[in-house]
Amino acid sequence: MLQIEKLNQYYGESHTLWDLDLDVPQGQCTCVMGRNGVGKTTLMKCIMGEEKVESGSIRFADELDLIKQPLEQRARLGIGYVPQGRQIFPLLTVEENLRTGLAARGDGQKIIPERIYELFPVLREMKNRRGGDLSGGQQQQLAIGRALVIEPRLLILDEPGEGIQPNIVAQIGEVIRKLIAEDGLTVLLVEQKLPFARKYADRFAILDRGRRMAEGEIGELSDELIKQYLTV
Amino acid sequence: MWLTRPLQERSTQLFLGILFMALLVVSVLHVALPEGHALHVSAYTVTLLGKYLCYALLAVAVDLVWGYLGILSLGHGAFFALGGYAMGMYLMRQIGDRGTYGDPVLPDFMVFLNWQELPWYWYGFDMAWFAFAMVLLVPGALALVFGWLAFRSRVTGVYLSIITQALTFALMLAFFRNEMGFGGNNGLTDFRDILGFNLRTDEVRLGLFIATGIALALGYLVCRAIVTSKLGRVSVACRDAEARTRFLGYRVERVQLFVFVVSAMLAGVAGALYVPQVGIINPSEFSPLFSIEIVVWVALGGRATLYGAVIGAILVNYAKTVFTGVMPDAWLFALGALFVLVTVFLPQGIAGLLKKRRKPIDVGSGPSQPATAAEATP
Amino acid sequence: QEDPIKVGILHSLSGTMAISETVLKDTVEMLIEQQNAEGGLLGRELEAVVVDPASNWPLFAEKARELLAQEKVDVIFGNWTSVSRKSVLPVVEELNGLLFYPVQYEGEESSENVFYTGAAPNQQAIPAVDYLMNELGVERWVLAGTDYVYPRTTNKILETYLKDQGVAAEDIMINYTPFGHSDWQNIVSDIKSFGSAGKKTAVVSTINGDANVPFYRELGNQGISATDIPVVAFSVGEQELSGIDTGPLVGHLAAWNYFMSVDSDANYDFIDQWIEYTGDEAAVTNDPMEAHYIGFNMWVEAVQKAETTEVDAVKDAIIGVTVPNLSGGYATMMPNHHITKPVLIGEIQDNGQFSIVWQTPSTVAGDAWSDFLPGSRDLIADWRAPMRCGNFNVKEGKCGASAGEQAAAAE
Amino acid sequence: MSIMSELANRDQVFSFLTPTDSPVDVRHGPILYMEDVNVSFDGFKAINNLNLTIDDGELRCIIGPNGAGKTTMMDIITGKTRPDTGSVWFGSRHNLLQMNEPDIASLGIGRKFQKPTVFEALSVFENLELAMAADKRVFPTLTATLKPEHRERIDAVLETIHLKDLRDHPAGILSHGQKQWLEIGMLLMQRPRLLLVDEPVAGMTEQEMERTADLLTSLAGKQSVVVVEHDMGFVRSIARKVTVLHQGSVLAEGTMDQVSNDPEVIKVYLGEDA
Amino acid sequence: MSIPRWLTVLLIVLLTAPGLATAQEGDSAEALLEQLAEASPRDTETAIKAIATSGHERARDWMDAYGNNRLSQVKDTGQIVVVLNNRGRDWEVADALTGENLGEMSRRDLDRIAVNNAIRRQLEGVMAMMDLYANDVGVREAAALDLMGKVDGAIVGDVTARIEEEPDADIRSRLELAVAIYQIEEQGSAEAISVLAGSLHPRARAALNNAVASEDPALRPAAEQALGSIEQKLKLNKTAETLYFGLSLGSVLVLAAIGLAITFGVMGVINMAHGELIMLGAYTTWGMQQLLPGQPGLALILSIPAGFLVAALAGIAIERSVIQFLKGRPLETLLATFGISLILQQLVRTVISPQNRTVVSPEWMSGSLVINDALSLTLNRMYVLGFALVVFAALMLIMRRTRLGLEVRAVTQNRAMARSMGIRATRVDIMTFALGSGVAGLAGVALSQLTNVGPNLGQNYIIDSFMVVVFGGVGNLWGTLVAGLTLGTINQLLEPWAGAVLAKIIVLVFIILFIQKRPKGLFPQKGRAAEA
Ligand SMILES: Nc1ncnc2c1ncn2[C@@H]1O[C@H](COP(=O)(O)OP(=O)(O)OP(=O)(O)O)[C@@H](O)[C@H]1O
Ligand SMILES: Nc1ncnc2c1ncn2[C@@H]1O[C@H](COP(=O)(O)OP(=O)(O)OP(=O)(O)O)[C@@H](O)[C@H]1O
Ligand SMILES: [Mg+2]
Ligand SMILES: [Mg+2]
Repeated sequence: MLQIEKLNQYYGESHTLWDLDLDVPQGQCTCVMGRNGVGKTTLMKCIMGEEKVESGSIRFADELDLIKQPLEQRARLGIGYVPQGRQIFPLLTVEENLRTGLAARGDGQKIIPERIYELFPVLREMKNRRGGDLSGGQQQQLAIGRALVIEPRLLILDEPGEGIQPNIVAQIGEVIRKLIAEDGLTVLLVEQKLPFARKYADRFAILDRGRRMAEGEIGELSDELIKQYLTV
Repeated sequence: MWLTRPLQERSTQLFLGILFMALLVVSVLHVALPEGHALHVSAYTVTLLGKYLCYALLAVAVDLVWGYLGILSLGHGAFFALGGYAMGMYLMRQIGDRGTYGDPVLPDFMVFLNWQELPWYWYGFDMAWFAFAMVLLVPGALALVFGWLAFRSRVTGVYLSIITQALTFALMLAFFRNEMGFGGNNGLTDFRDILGFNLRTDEVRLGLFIATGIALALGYLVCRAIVTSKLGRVSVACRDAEARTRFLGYRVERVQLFVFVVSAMLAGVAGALYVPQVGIINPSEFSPLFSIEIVVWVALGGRATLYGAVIGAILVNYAKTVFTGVMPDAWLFALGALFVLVTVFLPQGIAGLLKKRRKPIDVGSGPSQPATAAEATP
Repeated sequence: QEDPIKVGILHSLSGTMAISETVLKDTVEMLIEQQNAEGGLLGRELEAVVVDPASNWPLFAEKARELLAQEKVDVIFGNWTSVSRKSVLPVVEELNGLLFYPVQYEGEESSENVFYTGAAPNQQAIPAVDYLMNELGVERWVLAGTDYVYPRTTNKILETYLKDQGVAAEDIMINYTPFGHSDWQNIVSDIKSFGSAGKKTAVVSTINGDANVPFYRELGNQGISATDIPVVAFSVGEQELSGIDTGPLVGHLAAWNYFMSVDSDANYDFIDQWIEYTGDEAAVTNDPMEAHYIGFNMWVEAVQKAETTEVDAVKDAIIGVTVPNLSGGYATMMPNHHITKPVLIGEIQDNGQFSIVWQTPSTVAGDAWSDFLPGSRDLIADWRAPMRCGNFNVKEGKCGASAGEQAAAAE
Repeated sequence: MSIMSELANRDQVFSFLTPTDSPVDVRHGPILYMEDVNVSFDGFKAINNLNLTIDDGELRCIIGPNGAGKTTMMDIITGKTRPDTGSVWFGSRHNLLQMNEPDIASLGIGRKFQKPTVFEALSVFENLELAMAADKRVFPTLTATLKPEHRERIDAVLETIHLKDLRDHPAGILSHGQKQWLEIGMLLMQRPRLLLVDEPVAGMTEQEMERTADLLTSLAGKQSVVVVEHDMGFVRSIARKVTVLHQGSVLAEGTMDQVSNDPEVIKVYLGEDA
Repeated sequence: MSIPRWLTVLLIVLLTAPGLATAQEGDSAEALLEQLAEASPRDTETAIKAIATSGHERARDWMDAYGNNRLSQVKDTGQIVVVLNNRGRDWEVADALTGENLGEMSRRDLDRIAVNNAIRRQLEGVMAMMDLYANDVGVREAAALDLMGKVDGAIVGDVTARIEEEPDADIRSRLELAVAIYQIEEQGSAEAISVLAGSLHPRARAALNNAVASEDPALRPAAEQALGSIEQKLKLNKTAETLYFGLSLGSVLVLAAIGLAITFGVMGVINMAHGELIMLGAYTTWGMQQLLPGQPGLALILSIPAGFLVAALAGIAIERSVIQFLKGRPLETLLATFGISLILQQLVRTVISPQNRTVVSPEWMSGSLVINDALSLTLNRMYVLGFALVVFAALMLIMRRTRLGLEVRAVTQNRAMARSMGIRATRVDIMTFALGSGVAGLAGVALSQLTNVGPNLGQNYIIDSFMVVVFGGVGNLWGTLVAGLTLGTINQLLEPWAGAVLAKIIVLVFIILFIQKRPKGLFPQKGRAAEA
């Protein structure tokens, strides 16, 4: 679904991603792991087009080179993004936040798919509240819901469990699996929490200082790797 | 001593060095060379430079509150003008009985409009020390009261900008009123002496120019001392995340008030030095558009750098002088284009050109980054 | 070829005053062009030095200094507002320049270096009031003005004058508005009710510049016509009217010393030249332009008389110089540096012109010091030797301090 | 504000060296005491008759579903939000409801925000410097100088939070996790009597979590700590007493085991398989 | 119009006039005009009446031409001509006697036959008298109104006679009033006072005032009483009037600010060129009127879409050329747009002219809606008020009901995220800025009917606009509406007792103090995000 080759990225002078390769197969959940500040979020931003890429290619659905696509287009191609830090629109109501996703759908749908509310009932409850007033966890749910509104083919989740109560975290995991199973969704997940990753991801990739150090089926995630790349 | 601390900085040394060199060169070229010599600096130029330096000081004052405290004051012209009026009143009283009507106490415009006696607020302005104190105190007091009201109620952002604008606008209308006793639209003019020296001599002009240079140096030093102190960092913190700063235990409103008052006083000094050099003070200095223009100088020079403000003020005003002479019909095009081009192509102003491109991200534009204070909560 | 004679032009080309002042710049340039076509002056070319003080008062002083000290011009034609003149005054006096000031003003000034070719209050306001009183039988007066020195002074003078004429205090209403005032609803409504007291009422307007359009519009819309309550304005001329839909204004009055509609050959010639110069068939002329026309010709004549452009010589030579004005008569430079002018009252017509309904039988000499202000009643100005004083107090028999000093400085 | 008073105050400039001397009176029991607090936003009751006491030196974990009112509770304590009714006391002497944020902060209540908030334009070092306990009035701040011992302290904290390399970089460029650490660092610099820590380990790896846990436990005893966190592993590793909030009031309170076996808590918060 | 009837009436009128003898002397039309041309001010009255009674078919035309200053005499030949077009140096004239078009004639060769206010008054009186016999009720009513205070001994008889014949009750009572005024003022009739009681017409009040002042014991008490009741009514009307003034000033503020409420309030661009966009709208109106001479109304209506378009296009140009490069640097937009405003102003000065331009008000916008004699609402302001409300409603709809409204808010709140959601931020920016600018253009179209159309137009409104937007609460369109109307009303309420200058100052101080109370304006953005 998504193939990244030799990706290099700079923040000004500082080289953040180095010749990075990553393969996200269709219909699976790939989990990107790594310590703080290794460049996970940066990688996601590169895929979404929020950060400029120096060199390399990002191919989506086998043919398209995403780098050439304008930022807005990527959502329209079917990439949903749940960024780190939630990034909801603070002064829009919950419903309006969700409605922003409708723009990217090709089908001219005008109302929020009922499914979103079923997944996150709290969003229905708080439909008319400003997004910024929600509690942190509620915002996180909103962010996920919003990404699902566009009915993406690829869903990018940057630490989705952060700040969410345990039962809902589990629920999110279930949702991911369900979407993968039912809709053939592809998921690219950034997660630090091992149990969650182990439980819901199919594959993993480990980053360190902007380089991909390991990749494989989730079962292959060994303690050795963890010790080497995920502990301080 | 905290005031002298910036003297150890290279940038401050450089700035002061250049400033004093410039003062020296101009003075020497003015005094030593005969008129007509190619390098002679005429009295006209000296006064012109003096005016630029006043504006530079004003710009530094604005940069202090805007660049470091994040208060976009659209009313600094008011403090400038008040300082100017304080000075103007002193100069007016210095005229004594040499006015057209020969009244020993009342300035001409009062005789003219049948005032019987000097209004109480004119008392004391015949004494230099009093007037000079007022130059600092009047703008300072206004800033204190106004700032106290505004900061205490946590008025921020554009709301603060607009009420500063309302302030200067209201003052402008008030000073336009002839009943106010400040000469209405005509303002105060026809000055003669300052501290007993004849204002209309080249020596005094040079003296004023040098005094302005020194004031600028001192003002710069004070601002520099503030911004390099811990208080300066607190100011930046207030600018970027006011609420967060409070949670660290800083009384944001007092920090703001202090810096604002200092800035207002500097603006007052600038105004006071401006008036004897240009020879008139009138309510148009209160005009909101003038205050906006000051901000434009600062932005053009480079915000949050202080020296950028100086460069911006001098450059814009120099450009104005040149353009109004060279292309009187089209100078506004040139000036407007200058503003547009600098903003688009030099995001950090002219100072941005000078700064080494060391820091990878833009640190001087705190509040403009979306993800700062606005989401201090969940 | 000798160096050209430099003529400085100090009129705002941008900012709020550009509306009024740009045409004056063009006028002087046109006059210079004509003079050059006639062979220049003293055999030398005239050269215009134009600067833009941008409606900024300190900038006026700076630019004046630039003209005198840097450009070394021989004469300056410039300024419109009083404050700009006040700003420039110390500079011209210090650097001993010559300034021709073409606009009607509040008086109370006479500088050795300034020649006031516009009207003093006694050349505009008082005759206008006389007309209203005598010809239209006006008994109740609204003095409406913009809040600055010219209207203040003029109204002060008028108030004294009217009271001297036996008008009761309650029959005078004075009203001031800020510059550029655009919402006249309340004031017009007040005028309307003030005018319904039964006595013939008129408005004497010293409203300045842009504020006039909304004022007249409001008058029209609230149904005040010139036959009910006429407005006589001192700052509304052809130039201003060219920006107004004059339909509803027909019949309102203005007092000037010149109207474009003046029926004289000199005037028609001047209009022809002006239209040719601007290339605009619809271009209009107005009173300050005539003032520059007179001032320029007086200066030329004085230079020729003195055979030099040297300031002191010209200053002496120009007093008494008489040149034709555009209304078929002559203007003479008086010793107080003001000139003689006829006073004309015109009614606004639908074509943006004035039809002259009244005029003084002869010209009136400008008064530097008003007879109706207590402080200046006893002052006169006379710049001829040996008096050379701008504010001679006839009662005390001595010259005011400032002028004495100036005279001393000039030596 | 004259020079005189500035001079007169000089002796207080460095009073930060003794922050524990802050006049908080804990002789009569708890350091924080909240009673019958109610807050509503546009009719929505976010805090509903909340009663909570924190003892001096205690480390308390607070958990609860999203939107239970945990952050709002901290907002109330720190003066950011004014409750509609109720009382909040710090020690037995200070009524927090009558104070504003800086007063409360200088009393010795420090806070880490749920969403990390640092001064983006300032360097990491400067962020810590500003947080450092000191006389925070205007003139002392203006004249303050950084003594070597302060530098050392800051460096020590930098070490603790692993940001030594980024010492002079603007905080704006830090990654999310790094900002979390910086906030913790700022809290350490403040040396408050009471630390309010909102979701400290969000976005941290397991190992970092452990370190954070160590850090917090080491503080307990000297300082009181209130931690809000959703990561049960983390909570379990530090928890002595846990309070569960739900819909603005206390649902359960007790040891971790008691709480996590409470069926009600499982239902609204933990989920069946936790 | 039944000519013989009014002619007889006029003849009767003129029999009482002193100038009858002279009128009969020169009966030829030429002589009549000659008489007018030569008449000294004192004799013009006679000359006019002579013309009026001459029965000449062109008499009415002459009087019209005379009143409008269009009657001239050729200097050389003494021929009397009617000036058809009096603009420029050469005037198109027609022979007054024959109506034959004589082509253009230099102004130099013409001698104007002077008219002044006094003469015009007489003309009006005579013409009003004629109009009283018109068939059209409107004309008669206007004539009756015109006669108020103009009835004199010469015509009082006819007016009284006319009252009997007049079918319309309103007109009848007007004429009665006019006669009563005459009776009070000229004859000291106390009975007539009762007719005036309750009338709000200024002339009636003037008559009563004079009666009070006359100290005539027969008149005074009655007059005082009548006046008292009138004053009472007047006060009420005065309040209503002031309120209207306030709303109308408020609507101007709203109009000027509403575009800014979009570009600044919603998009966050500190648009200092907003005033100049208003100016462009005003100049578009002027341009339209130049394109469609003689049809000011049509031109004005067409200016509404045109003004919107011109300003919107200018807005797009500004957005594309400058503002798009300043994303995330809102404060810098201040600097750039300040530069743009300077350029636009000077552009107008050089390309068009530094002078103000004339924008004509169409017939239907001039004058006022008369509620009663003391209260009339000026039409142009009424239209502007209505227009402001319509524009506001339309904007509200766009921002609430269309995607654009949602998307622009999303984009301004978090641009990167909005784009990640597939919102075409660039397009949204362009459209929003165009919308805001276009609305500014609409404001310009409206303002052209109230004030100067000149290069400084924008400058006069920019400060007020920012005040209104901020006072209302940035980002809230309702706030802008309420703020504009409130500030306008406060200003007008203060003005009568504080004066225009002080009222403005007080309003500014009020804004400053109000912001202390509500630091986020009238309708603040609420919630956690806005508080921080
Ligand atoms: N705008 C920026 N400018 C410069 N450097 C940046 C910027 N944003 C991030 N960085 C740096 O790039 C590196 C990678 O950051 P990134 O946010 O991708 O980390 P991460 O892997 O997502 O970490 P975390 O787990 O903490 O979220 C960090 O060292 C950070 O300091
Ligand atoms: N200003 C506000 N306006 C309206 N509702 C608000 C406001 N502030 C908080 N709320 C609501 O109050 C409730 C409590 O919010 P709070 O942030 O305290 O929850 P929390 O316990 O911290 O949740 P989380 O664990 O998700 O951070 C939430 O439902 C939130 O939507
Ligand atoms: Mg990250
Ligand atoms: Mg929370």
